[in-house]
Amino acid sequence: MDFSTITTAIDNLLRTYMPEQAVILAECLLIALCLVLAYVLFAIVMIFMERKVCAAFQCRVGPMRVGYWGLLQVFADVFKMLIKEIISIKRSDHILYSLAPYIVVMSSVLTFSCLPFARGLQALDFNIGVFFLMAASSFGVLGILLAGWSSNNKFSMIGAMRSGGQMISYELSVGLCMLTMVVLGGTMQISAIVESQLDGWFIFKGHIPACIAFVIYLIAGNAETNRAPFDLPEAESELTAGYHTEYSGMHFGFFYVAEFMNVFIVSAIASTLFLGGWAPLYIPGLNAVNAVMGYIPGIVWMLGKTFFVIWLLMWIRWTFPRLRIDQVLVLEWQYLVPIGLVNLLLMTICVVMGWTF
Amino acid sequence: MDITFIDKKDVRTTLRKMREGGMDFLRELIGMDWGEEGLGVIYILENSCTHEVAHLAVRTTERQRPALPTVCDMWKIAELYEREVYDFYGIHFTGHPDMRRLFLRNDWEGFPLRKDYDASEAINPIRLTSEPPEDLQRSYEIEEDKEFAAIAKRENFMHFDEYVINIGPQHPATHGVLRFRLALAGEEIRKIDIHCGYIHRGIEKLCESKTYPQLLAFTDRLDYLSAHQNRHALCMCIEKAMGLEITPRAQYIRTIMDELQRIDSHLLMLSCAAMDLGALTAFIYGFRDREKVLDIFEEVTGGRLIQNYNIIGGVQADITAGWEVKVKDYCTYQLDKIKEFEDLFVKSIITKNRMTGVGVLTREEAISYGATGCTGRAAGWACDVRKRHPYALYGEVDFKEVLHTHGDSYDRVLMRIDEIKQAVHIIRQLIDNIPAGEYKQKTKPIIKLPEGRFSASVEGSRGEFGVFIESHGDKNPYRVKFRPMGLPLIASMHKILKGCKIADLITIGATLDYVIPDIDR
Amino acid sequence: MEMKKPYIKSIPYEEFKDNETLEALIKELNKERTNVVVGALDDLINWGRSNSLWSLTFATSCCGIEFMSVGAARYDFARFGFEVTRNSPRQADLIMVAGTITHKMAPVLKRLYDQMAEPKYVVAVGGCAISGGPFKGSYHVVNGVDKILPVDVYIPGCPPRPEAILYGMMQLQRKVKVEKFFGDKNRHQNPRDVRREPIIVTNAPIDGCEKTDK
Amino acid sequence: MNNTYVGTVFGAIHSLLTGLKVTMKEFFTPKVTEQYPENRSTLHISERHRAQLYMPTDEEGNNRCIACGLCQAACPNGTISITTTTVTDSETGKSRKVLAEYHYDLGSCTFCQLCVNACPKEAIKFNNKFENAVFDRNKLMLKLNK
Repeated sequence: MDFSTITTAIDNLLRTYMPEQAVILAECLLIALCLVLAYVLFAIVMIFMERKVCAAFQCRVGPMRVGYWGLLQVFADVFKMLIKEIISIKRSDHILYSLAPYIVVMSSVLTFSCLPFARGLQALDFNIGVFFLMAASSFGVLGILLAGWSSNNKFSMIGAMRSGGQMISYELSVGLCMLTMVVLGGTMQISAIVESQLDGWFIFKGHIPACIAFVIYLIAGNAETNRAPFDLPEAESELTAGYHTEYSGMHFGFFYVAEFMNVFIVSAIASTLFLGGWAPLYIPGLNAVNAVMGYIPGIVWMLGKTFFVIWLLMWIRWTFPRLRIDQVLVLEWQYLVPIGLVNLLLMTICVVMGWTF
Repeated sequence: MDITFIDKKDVRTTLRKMREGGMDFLRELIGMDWGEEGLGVIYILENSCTHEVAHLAVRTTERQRPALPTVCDMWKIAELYEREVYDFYGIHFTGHPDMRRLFLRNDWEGFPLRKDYDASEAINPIRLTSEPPEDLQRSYEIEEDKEFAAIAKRENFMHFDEYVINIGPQHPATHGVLRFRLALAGEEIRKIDIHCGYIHRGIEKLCESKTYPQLLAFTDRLDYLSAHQNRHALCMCIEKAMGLEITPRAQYIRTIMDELQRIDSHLLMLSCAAMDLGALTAFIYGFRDREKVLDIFEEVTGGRLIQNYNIIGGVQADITAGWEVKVKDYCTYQLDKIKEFEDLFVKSIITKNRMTGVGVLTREEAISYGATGCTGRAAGWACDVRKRHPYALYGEVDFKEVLHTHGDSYDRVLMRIDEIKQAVHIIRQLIDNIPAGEYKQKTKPIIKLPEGRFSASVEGSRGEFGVFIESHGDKNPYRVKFRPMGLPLIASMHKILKGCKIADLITIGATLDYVIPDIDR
Repeated sequence: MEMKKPYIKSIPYEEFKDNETLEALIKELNKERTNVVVGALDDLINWGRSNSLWSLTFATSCCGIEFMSVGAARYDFARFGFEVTRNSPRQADLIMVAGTITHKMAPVLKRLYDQMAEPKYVVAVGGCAISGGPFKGSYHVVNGVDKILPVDVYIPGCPPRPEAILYGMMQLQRKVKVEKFFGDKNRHQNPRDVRREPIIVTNAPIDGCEKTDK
Repeated sequence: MNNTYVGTVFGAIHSLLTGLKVTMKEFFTPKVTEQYPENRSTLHISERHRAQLYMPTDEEGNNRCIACGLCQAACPNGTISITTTTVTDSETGKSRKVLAEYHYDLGSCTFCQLCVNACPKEAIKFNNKFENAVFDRNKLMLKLNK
């Protein structure tokens, strides 16, 4: 099913009633509204999933008492956080202090808007999509640095500095892995990347180098989102709450939500680049199976794959202890970057020699 | 226990001679207020190889500004012990580099463990203002031709241009309410200043006004993870003084309980170490297994954490029917689960990297700091009280005193796992052979100890726990002193933290495994 | 007017302890009639608040270990939605005073409480926090945190077992459920519209300043 | 092998996979959580657990306390205080002390059992009713005799 038919229909409908400029304005607002709603919805699902999955790994049951099977738990948290007092701090940089959480959220919403949920169901899609995605996701670190700097708190400061060092380093590995897949796909346009996976996902097409890139991407993506075992910027046992120590109420809520959504985004990108996005499973030769797979809508494929990757990340998160800052950097610069570079070379050779499926 | 009194002038020469003669472990340094006879200090020394013990004491009649020579250059641990004595008794140790209070606030009036201390609220009310920052280290010397202490040197500890942060007192990784002040250079620790006393409850002073049975409740709350062992030590000390022999059945139950408590404590230590390193799942697994021990405790003693089980002359209640089976089942279960824990956390490459070579304490340093328990044994010092001075049934059962050699954080974690296995081994030897008989001896309703000084020590979960009682023949003790297991561990942090990173502070703190209420008392 | 009784799953209202104090509180808060919309909004907010009580990890001694047990697998306070324990007082909703509070700790506790954002609650766990417990007569122990902070729920025990702590948390939920968000009827500890002191991570060292020795 | 670059990478991956295996196994095992308060009716709490002091009474509601005051003396922190009245026995003419009020502060009790041990008549006992949390400090000051 192609969602562009629906969007075109809406567009045509609006155009019959409104002038050109108003249509663009209305559509922008409509899209923004949809994006924000989807963003919030996924955040709530993510938080609930995290709590339940974490509980399952820890032989607990997780939220149970608020709503059936604890389903309403996150809504309760949201209501509470909305009316929680927002504290402002003396001798802090007030503008930056209030701005920081919005920057973090903005960065993650912007990245979110690049995600292809189904054919035609993508807000931003242009020829350098992957490049834009990386650029948008990397200015989130700015928000974290600002939060740490403006809070007038030494723990926040250390947390922010750690986060700066870590996120900027791992940006490199994420970039290399994406580049590897761009080499395989031959395009930077996200929709085109997905289209070219209709006859086989990249992880199968690119076999060994793609698998290596996938693993490196998962590790680096985890580090990008500041989650265990790379949660040093907010290392609970070391820096109390890291860069958001001073934030309360919804300001803290923004950091909290952005953290979860970044995980969603990282997973969604992983499923787009490696696991075929909304492309159904395609096995050459088995036409009957392929036909059945083709009946499942693309959005189900996309979300299914994304949540599978999220679950993988959660599995990792709830298993390992945290690394130390120097080890984090050693892992990146001595292992991931060299391996990533060699892998990129390998992929290029494979593509040039035609050793892909 | 016989004490040799030495003259104030000879303290340093006598002690130095003993130190050179092999008495390298300063077990305790006890401040005393003998009223008319003056203030003083009792030293309990031990030879770390032959386990020979010596008791020495020194006193001064000066009360206004009493001064005694320091021994902190001979035994490193004396530095904190002497600060403690200064805090409680106001004895200035001449030559000590840093005579600040250790437990109480800087602006505290008076010295609480002196017999003439006035505890009225008017003098020391509950202050809700922050403690005035005290950065000045003072060193004292004897004034010429006088007996008084006078300031010789002042030095600022932290300087204005340093990046100083506080860790604690309310901080998730300090395992309670310890406070570190750190001077940092980036992530690296340059200077460390440890503040104790946030949970100083004045137990030793309280003890002086209680009867002997009433003392028992306090030991449980010192190191609540060695509740049984602590209470065992106190009961042993009182029983020794009374000349009371407890029944074999009670001995068996006590020994089994001590070992179960050790498993409980080590499990908690392992899980908390995992939590501090960010492995929350391992923490939960450890706690899941620990609940089984608590169930076993609760069934017999009625308490999970604080059991109130040992009493003077035996134990509070007999074991219940079928309890042995539960204990045996648990032993099998635990050996299985500890393997899972090892797979998940201990053998993980991340844990290894975080811990290996971090916080190294050598054998000599461990002895000098008096860091007993798993910390000492991880450094290769055979310091197990159960082997050194066997008590209860430890002389009869077969178990190995596990030793490691590196003395780093990783060895300290491995020590815990080995000790859990040894504890299971001990329990399995005893559990089937609990002899029939009385579980407690009848005691008089009012217990009075004969005049004298008594001491007993046990191997607690994190080191040697000692009890010292001076009795003047009343139903209340004249002075009770508990040897904290954690204070030496804290003291050794001064040494091992320098040059580490903040994250290492957490690792070291977790693996040293101190319990703050035990340090602060 | 029929009194609105807070409902807690699995325990009937009548079986709860100390309903008298709660009913007195409800009467006090409901002196003026409120309109239906505001009442419904209040219910919604209270439902949110009471089911999302994030506690500050604050423990000084034994009770703290039992509090950790509550968080672990067997008792699992995640079931109630309490599992998000925050280490920063800014993000916490309640402070569980678990353990003895000494003279040296008292100002720290008070400062922590002041740093918390509204609405905030205090639970005194165990004998020490309620009354000084075993250390009542000591020179260095505060005999009950209610001397420093307004306590909402007292959980007796030494230490209270994990179920007792959960029961105390449910009591707190009941108290939260009867509160009024609109109309400014609730007590406010925090001063309004005032910028707050940062969480001081350290006092800067003071050079050359010297106290004279007594 | 173990010290080479590749060896380190594979050694690390092996140890991490072992860890992942453990958590994966746990993901599918039944959970150990006991759901209090849903399980209130089936909850097992050790008979010996001490949660509250009480005075057992016989069918007529009489307790066995003889107001000797031993428990009060044994208590380490003044949790128990008893008041007595003197009554004169109508038959023998002797006067004896009887219990007027037995005050017990649940909020400061340390559950050390010294009072129970001291009691010559077994008039006081601990029970395991742990649901004692209240809103008002005064509600913890209990009067044990009826």
